[in-house]
Amino acid sequence: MALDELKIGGMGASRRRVEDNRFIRGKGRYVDDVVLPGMLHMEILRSPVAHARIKSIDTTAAWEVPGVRLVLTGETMAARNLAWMPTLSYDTQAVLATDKVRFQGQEVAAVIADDPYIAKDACSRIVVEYESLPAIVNPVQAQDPNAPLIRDDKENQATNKIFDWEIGDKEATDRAFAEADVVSTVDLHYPRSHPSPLEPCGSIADYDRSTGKLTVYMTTQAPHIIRAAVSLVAELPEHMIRIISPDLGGGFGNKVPVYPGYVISILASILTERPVKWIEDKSGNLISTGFGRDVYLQGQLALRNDGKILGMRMHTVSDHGAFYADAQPTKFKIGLMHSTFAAYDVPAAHLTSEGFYTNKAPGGVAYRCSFRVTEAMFFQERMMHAAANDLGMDQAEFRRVNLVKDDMFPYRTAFGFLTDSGQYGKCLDVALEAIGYDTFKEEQEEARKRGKLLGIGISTMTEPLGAGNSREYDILGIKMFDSAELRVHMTGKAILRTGAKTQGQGHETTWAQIVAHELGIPADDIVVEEGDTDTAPFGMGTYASRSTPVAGAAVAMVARKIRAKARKIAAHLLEVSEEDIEWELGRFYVRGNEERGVTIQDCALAAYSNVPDGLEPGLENVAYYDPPNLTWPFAAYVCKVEVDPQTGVWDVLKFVAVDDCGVRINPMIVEGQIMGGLTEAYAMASMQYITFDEEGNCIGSNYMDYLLPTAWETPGFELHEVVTPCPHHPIGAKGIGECATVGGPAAFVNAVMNAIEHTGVRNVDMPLMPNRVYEALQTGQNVSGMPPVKGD
Amino acid sequence: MYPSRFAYDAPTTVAEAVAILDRNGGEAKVLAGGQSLVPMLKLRFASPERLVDINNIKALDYHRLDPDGTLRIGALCRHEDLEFSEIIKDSHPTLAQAAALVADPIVRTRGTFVGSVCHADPQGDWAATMIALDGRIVAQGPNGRREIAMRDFVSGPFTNALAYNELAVEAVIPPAKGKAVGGYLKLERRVGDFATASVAVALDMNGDVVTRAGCALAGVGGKTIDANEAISVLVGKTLTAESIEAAAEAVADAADPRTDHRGSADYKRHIVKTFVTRILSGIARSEQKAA
Amino acid sequence: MTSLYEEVPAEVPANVPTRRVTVTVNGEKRTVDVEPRLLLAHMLRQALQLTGTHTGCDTTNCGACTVLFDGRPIKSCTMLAVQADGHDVETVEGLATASELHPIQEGFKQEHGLQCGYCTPGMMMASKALLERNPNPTEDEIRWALSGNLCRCTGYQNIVKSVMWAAEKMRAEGAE
Amino acid sequence: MKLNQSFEVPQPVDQVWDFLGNLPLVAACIPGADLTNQVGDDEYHGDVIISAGPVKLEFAGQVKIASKDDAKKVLVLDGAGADKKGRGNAETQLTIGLQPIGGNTRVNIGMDLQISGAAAQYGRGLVADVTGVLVDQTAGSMKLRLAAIADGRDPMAIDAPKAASGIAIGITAFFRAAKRVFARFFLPYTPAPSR
Repeated sequence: MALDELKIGGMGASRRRVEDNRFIRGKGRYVDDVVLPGMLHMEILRSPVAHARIKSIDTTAAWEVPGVRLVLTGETMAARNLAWMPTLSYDTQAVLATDKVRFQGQEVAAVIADDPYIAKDACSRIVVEYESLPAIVNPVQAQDPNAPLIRDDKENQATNKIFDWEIGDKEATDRAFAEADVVSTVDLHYPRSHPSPLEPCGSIADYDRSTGKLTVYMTTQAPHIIRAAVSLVAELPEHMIRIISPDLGGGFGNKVPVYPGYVISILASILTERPVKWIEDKSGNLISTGFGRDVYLQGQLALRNDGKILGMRMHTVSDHGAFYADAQPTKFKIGLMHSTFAAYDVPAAHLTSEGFYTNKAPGGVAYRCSFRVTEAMFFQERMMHAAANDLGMDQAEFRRVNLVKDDMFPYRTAFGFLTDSGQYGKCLDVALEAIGYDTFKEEQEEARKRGKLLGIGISTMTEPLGAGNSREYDILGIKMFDSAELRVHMTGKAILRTGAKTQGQGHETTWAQIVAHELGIPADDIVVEEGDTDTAPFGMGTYASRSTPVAGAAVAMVARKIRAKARKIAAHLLEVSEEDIEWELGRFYVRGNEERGVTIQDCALAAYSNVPDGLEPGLENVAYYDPPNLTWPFAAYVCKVEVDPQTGVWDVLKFVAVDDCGVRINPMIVEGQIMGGLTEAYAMASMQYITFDEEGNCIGSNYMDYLLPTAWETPGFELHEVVTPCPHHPIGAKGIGECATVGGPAAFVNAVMNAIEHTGVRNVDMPLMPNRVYEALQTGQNVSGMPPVKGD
Repeated sequence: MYPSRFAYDAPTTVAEAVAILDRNGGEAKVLAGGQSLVPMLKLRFASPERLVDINNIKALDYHRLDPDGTLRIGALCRHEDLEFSEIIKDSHPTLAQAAALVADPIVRTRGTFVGSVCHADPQGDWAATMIALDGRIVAQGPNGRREIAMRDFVSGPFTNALAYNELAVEAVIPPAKGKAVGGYLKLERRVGDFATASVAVALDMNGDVVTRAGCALAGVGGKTIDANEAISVLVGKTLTAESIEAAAEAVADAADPRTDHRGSADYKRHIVKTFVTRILSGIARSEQKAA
Repeated sequence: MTSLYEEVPAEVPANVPTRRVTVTVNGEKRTVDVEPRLLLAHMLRQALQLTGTHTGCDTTNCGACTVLFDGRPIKSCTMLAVQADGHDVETVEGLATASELHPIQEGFKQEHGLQCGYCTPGMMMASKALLERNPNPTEDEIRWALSGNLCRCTGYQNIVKSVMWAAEKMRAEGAE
Repeated sequence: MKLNQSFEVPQPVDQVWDFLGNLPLVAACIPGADLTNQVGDDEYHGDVIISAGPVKLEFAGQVKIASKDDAKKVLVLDGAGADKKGRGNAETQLTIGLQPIGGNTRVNIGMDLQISGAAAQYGRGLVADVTGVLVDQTAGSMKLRLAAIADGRDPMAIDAPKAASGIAIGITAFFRAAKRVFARFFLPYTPAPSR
């Protein structure tokens, strides 16, 4: 008489979300909703220019505004050694500018006042004299020998280059190209984009001199990392810092880095001894916080006439802005870019990377992906598309030939990753079947006759999710494990805490389902809590789709520890030896006598009331999970579009997504993640980018110019599933939150290109805005969003 | 984003409003729907000393047809009122089509027709339709009313012909000579985007002959482009492939676009030509059906 | 927003005129002294502590601050608090009764129409206005009506389903 | 952002060149420009008000003669300023070249304008649109004023560019600048009737 797992909201149940109960009532609690007694408000004055020396800052008039309590400049910060802070990539970033401003929107001064209106008034009264310097707005300019040195603050920084990095086997790759029948080439730019959660960043710092305790409410996806960073920057002892990350209005990677505003609000609270709230406006968010992408992707495939890939070469040139501030595993300078082509059987590969400083906002964050995997997979699928065309081979067939086969797992990629499992071919077939791939070519021909341009695009992806095993992955030296703490109360109800931090993924719902699956405690009896460093066990936070692969695994492991102890208690209650105890969902019973059993709830009560001798009371535990490997979900996305030849406007006729993310804890939530991800993929392919003019003005500093798709443009998506359980994850799950953002863009782009490549055009850079598509159609020439970049 | 300080009046009559404007010698700005002005206040591009909120002048909340077919749109008529208006649905196709394309649905519940005409945004929709329809703006000043022909009303980017002490109280659209046909097309990258290019066409037809032709463009010049003269090549003609081609060419020449991240000047000019052709061909088709 | 319990700046500038406005919010008369420049969204959030209304952008694009003003949806960050004097405002907090949720709220939960929850109040208020005008909307009509509200998480597909769900339930209730 | 304007005037090159030699007068031709004080030879502090509809930007800065080629008759002015409310910075190089055409003169004005800050970010091309009008008006204003000088009319009678023409300029600012200019510049030609 085991419990029905679906009835108790266990694994596989599309359980409605518990967090919704507050959100739909307008009772969510985001940072800006928090009000503390005596709270002051902070506004930041930002640089209007992209590159300039600061000649003087006059704050006199600002101090005179009634209601102003404090005005801070770089000088004030410098006096306390806070003018600069370390970034998550071993660089430094200005908190408030002292010597120069290095990008438009950089923090120059801050005003703390009774209300934000007054603070804003005072900001506009601060007079800053700038001596303007030439602005560097792309890596080409950055490499110019006569280019001004952006980071003249750093010792041994003679140029604007941040790093040179390479991985792979150059010799083997060169040999492969020597043997190739055909060599295919692409030259792409993945434009600068911004994760742009609707809620901007903000913080409320509350320093209590009497206790020496600093409490900070903060929009952060990684509270514990922030606590460590704050402890380093502010030189406060870690146990005196409490970071609380309440409800987050989306994150998508934007809320991982440490931002100057956080640090300034902390100092402001220390100086005023009052809580200080800083809530960034949308422009501040778009022009100063972590953007994504902005990298040139150049590559070649060595091909045999029969379609077999022999080798792959890739070169990336990335624009990191004025400070190298995007978080990534220490070992890898350009994130996990070398996960490219992990889905295909490629014998030899070589990747070289260059990173540059420019007069743009710092970033290159993992925007809804696992450290640059979006760029890696976009390159992979645009490369595959070009190669198939160069071979004169069918797009699907070319992929089938080269996809890693089911019997090849675990598969070691040319760059050394070990992909764990998958049914790549099956996923592709399901997608092609659903979109009607077989009949498309006739459809396309027939439409051409009527002057209509149809196109179809295929994209497959796999992504190294769940960074990661501590041998390889750390940030600032902190290993990338994660944690869970479970406390089962006397009545069998429980509270679960993890080191992750939900931003809409629904942890409060799904974590409870994992516990229900492991212990048979109904999900509704388990409350989940995250984001408070004083109560949550140490964890690395939520980004790079690591929650389910790492924290989710920790949840399963801690539940198993609890079950192990409960088994001892059960044996005691049933007066048999532990070896004679059997487990079924929610219940222990005596082997051979199913009637004689006790529920997990009985054991919980006994844990506090009737413990066997020698066993410590209570039913609580903590688990730290260090994943043996990354999880490797797979997806096949196929898109069908129609392009209007007169205007270049394109519409999605159908989009099919087949995702294999292993075992699905909550199918409803998994599908929600996929649809959300596909929408961001569509956004990047169609309209969402941030560009700069030659003076370094950010064109895209607000939602009038930085375009996010609405319900009207966004196409519908048809979802299918394939399930290959993850062999090394305790519940067989893989990450899913980002797959669609990672693999989606190439499907849209390949489809549009397929519709217009009869003109001879090979590439149009994203976003595929009507004017670019039209120009390509007219000229048959490639349309690049950015200037050319030097090759290998 | 927080506006800087301003004084605020909410008069209930036009006379009061005009008196306040007059008293403040150009330092007061009129607040109607506020869907352009309030964002500018928040960004602090605009920091007027005083706002004169006309939303309490209930007498201005109307749009109606005179017996002779003249359409009158009061200064408090919201975009949405026109979007769902039974009055203009058939009689004014150009307006009806534009109504649904202004900004986004939530903005349309608040923003006003006359307000956006006065705002004279080079990328604005309504000013273009008004020029194409040869409309007039009724301005009330301290010394009474005057009517300003739309072609003289938009005098530059975000600039109109109103004196500082004048309030635009009504937009007037003259009745069609014969049957009114027309259309409005806008290339926007997503709902709520400002027009990359948009085209307003309004024709009066006598049978299958064009008796009056009006056209104006948004997004393709330093101000709303008056293309009435260009499209007048259609007057006295029927809508044929040839006449449509000629008109589209002429209108495209009237455009004065600038190359920017929305597209090259040539592209925008091409879009204008394409849209004019599409609107006119659409009219031709439906006229044939009708006949 | 002066109150007996709130400190005012030491020197209040003489030129700061505040106005007393009385607004009926979710059926309850609320009176506040505001500066003319105070945005309606800020009055709701700060003075009235109705923090369900969010502000997501500066430029009247995102719609997170959508509330019903005399029954019509408006972006409360693009309206002055003084303009609400004597008018009716309905916010997300007014949707549910003590005993039960509004069908739109149920719909969003049932069809997973939200993730981070930040755009949700605005989405629901815009949906309410739609369903009051059009009790039986098509998918396209819903997408069109919600095109003034941005969502970054859900991809809209489930939001459309949520509104469909609510429409059906409201029609059924109406039929009873 | 580069903007060009060219027009012909019925005056000989030298006379026009003299005109250009006087910065305040040239400035007086720029709508909304007001030279507040002279800080050195050919260097002035001044304001420029650019306003369109509800938008009003007030730039304060310096303008000076960068180069003056009497032989080639090319004058280059450098201006730089910042909006008084921190909404943007502007740098501009104004190149005015003269070529004789018979007894007449062709005046070629080239303006290279660099705007940064919010003004450029949110501008949506507003700045470009407005500046286009501004350059046209400067040219027109210059033309009128040259004509006035030539036939000794009272240039004060010349209207400032009208608000209706795209830019609502600081009329008073204009006249203040003009007065100073005429006091110094016109006396040699013809006694200012007003005095």
